[in-house]
Amino acid sequence: MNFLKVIFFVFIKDIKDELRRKENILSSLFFQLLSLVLIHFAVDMTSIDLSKEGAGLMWLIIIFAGTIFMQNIFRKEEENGVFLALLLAPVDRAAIYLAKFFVSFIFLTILEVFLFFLSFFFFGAAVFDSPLQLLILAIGVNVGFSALGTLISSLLINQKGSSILYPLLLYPLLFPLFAAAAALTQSTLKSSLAFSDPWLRLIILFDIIFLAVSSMLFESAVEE
Amino acid sequence: MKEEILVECSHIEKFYGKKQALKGVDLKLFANKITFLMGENGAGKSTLCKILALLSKESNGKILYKRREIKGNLRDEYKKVLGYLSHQTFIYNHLTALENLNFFANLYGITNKKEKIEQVMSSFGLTEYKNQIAGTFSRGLQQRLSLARTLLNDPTVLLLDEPFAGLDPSALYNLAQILSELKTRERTILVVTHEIDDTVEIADNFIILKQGRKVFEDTFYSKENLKNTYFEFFGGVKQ
Amino acid sequence: MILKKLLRKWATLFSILALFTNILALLMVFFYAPTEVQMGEVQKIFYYHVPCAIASYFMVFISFVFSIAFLVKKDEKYDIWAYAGAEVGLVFILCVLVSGPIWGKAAWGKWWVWEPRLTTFLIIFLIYFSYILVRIFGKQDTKTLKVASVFSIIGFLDVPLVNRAVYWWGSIVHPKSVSLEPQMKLTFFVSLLSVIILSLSFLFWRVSVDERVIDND
Amino acid sequence: MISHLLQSSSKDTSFYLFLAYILIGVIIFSYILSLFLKARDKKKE
Repeated sequence: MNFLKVIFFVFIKDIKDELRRKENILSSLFFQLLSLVLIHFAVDMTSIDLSKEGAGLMWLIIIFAGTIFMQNIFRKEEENGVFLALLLAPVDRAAIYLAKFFVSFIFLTILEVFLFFLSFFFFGAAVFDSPLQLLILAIGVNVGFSALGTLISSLLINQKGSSILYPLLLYPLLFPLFAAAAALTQSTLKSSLAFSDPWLRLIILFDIIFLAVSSMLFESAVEE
Repeated sequence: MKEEILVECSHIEKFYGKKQALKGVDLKLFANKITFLMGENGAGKSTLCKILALLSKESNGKILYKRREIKGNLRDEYKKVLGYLSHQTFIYNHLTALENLNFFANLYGITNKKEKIEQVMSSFGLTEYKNQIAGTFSRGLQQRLSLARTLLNDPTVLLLDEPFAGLDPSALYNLAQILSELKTRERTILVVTHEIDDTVEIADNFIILKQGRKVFEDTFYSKENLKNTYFEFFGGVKQ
Repeated sequence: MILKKLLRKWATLFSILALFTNILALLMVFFYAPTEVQMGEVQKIFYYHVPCAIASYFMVFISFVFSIAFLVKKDEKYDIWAYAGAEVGLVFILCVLVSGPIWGKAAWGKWWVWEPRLTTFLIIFLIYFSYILVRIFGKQDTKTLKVASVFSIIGFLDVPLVNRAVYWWGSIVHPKSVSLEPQMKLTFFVSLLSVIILSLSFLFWRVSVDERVIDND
Repeated sequence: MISHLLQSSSKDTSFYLFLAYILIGVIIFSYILSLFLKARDKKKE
């Protein structure tokens, strides 16, 4: 079965299932609003200054909201043991991984756009000063975040204590990505996103390495 | 003419850490035949069935499909003609019956998809439930959808792991009839079960596994004969 | 499975070797190596702090290599080595994370300074502690071994990226390795050798003690 | 003694030197102990 077609079929099925199931996407979107309100009371924050610590705070919320979504990306395969049916089919397993990766990527980007809008509305974050820059940065971060998030989610299918283990395994690995994201958010407001910026190159390197390695490892990770 | 062997596995072993689930099992599945694989729980029946379905990797030993070892791109070719059914239904609860069948038909790259889906749905009485969410189906209905899904790619090798578990008598009889009709047209069917009931009548030959070893293999004469042989190994009350 | 007798032989050999070299190294550190002029005696922590860091990278690399071997060959004996490598590596990471702040306290008066090298080791500790958690959660079933191996691989690949990010993030730089006098160099070489041998003896010993290693009668 | 240990910024650095080596020793020997215990459990098996 042709590789791209398989990715497309699994992708479409997942999107249909996620939209009909709604629990994952709604709970992560809601979580973002919840975190902003909590932070407002916790640190008495009335405005988010993206050029200072506000940026790091935003990415922190995105890590947690993204986790809520990506942790359950294989939940539909756990019901009725459907994951076995995917392994049975004569398809390349990297294609299944990449389809799930694109689903996480799309929804993660939606989460981020929503969060940027919320932070603008509630805290006047200077999101619209350079929206395009932020979007490019978000896409760069989402690739790495979804690549690892999807792989670790697949590792923990039907595993005991998976909901506890998931953040513990994922977060230490994401440190370089989110250090770069926080640093770049602060700098994108002043100067434009230059390719020569070492942080940007770190993000791109991170994305390439973990997308490639994950799709290779997915095959051996899921085999019984 | 000598019956054609579709699937053969030789000296299959499987280790789980120090425990050895399969201790060198040889098995032949003949065309147009239903083989029953029986044994107590933990004899390694399901493990062997999963290995035949390439869902689990054997520690050592070989599997042959039409006398060629299943390796490299033969894996995909074998998977195209493979059907596997277990007590799990492999159904997406949030998709409708049609969406489920459509997805798997796409995955298997079935050419005349529309007719094929219509055909399996009608043969299992699912047409009227076509647009209903699969999660709302009864156990029997889900079993029928699951069987319909398995037969989508017209498999020549059909592996069924405890297919009769949890079915009411009429569904049981129904399934047994379907299987006996299916075995024609160059198909081979393997049924893994640990119960001896009326469904055994449809068997052509049967194999008994005990603690990961094949202890008996023979053609099927009668339910009595099978029961006595079975109890010989598992110390039940003799008829 | 690996022959237990052979392993036991290697473990005892390396343990005896480690005992002597470490005693020699400690003697040299406290009595032979001259005290460094600016930092004073506390600089002598360097002789074990840095070798422990090198040993943990070495052990973690072993775990990385054997994890790949396990995924490719699917033979459990590689997994035993991968687990041992990560566990021994974690022990030496702990040594680094203990001796580092003490040196920091003497040098900068604060117990923890978010300077690049120590922060890197803190994150490596988080990664490999999660590795051990995976093992603890899943006990011995085969899926857990796969999860641990995959995690060991991506964890190892993450380390250089963590390193880069930390260096660009951090402002305070690690005390530059001050130019070492010849005796200092010799002491450092002996202590490095002794720590590496100690890590290898732990590795062989840990593998021989793993319950999956059967006695070859 | 503990409070002295935690806040003292005095320059008697040799104290920290011994503290560091003692703690490293504690970690190394507790691991050796755990290996012994594991070996003993295995022999009992």
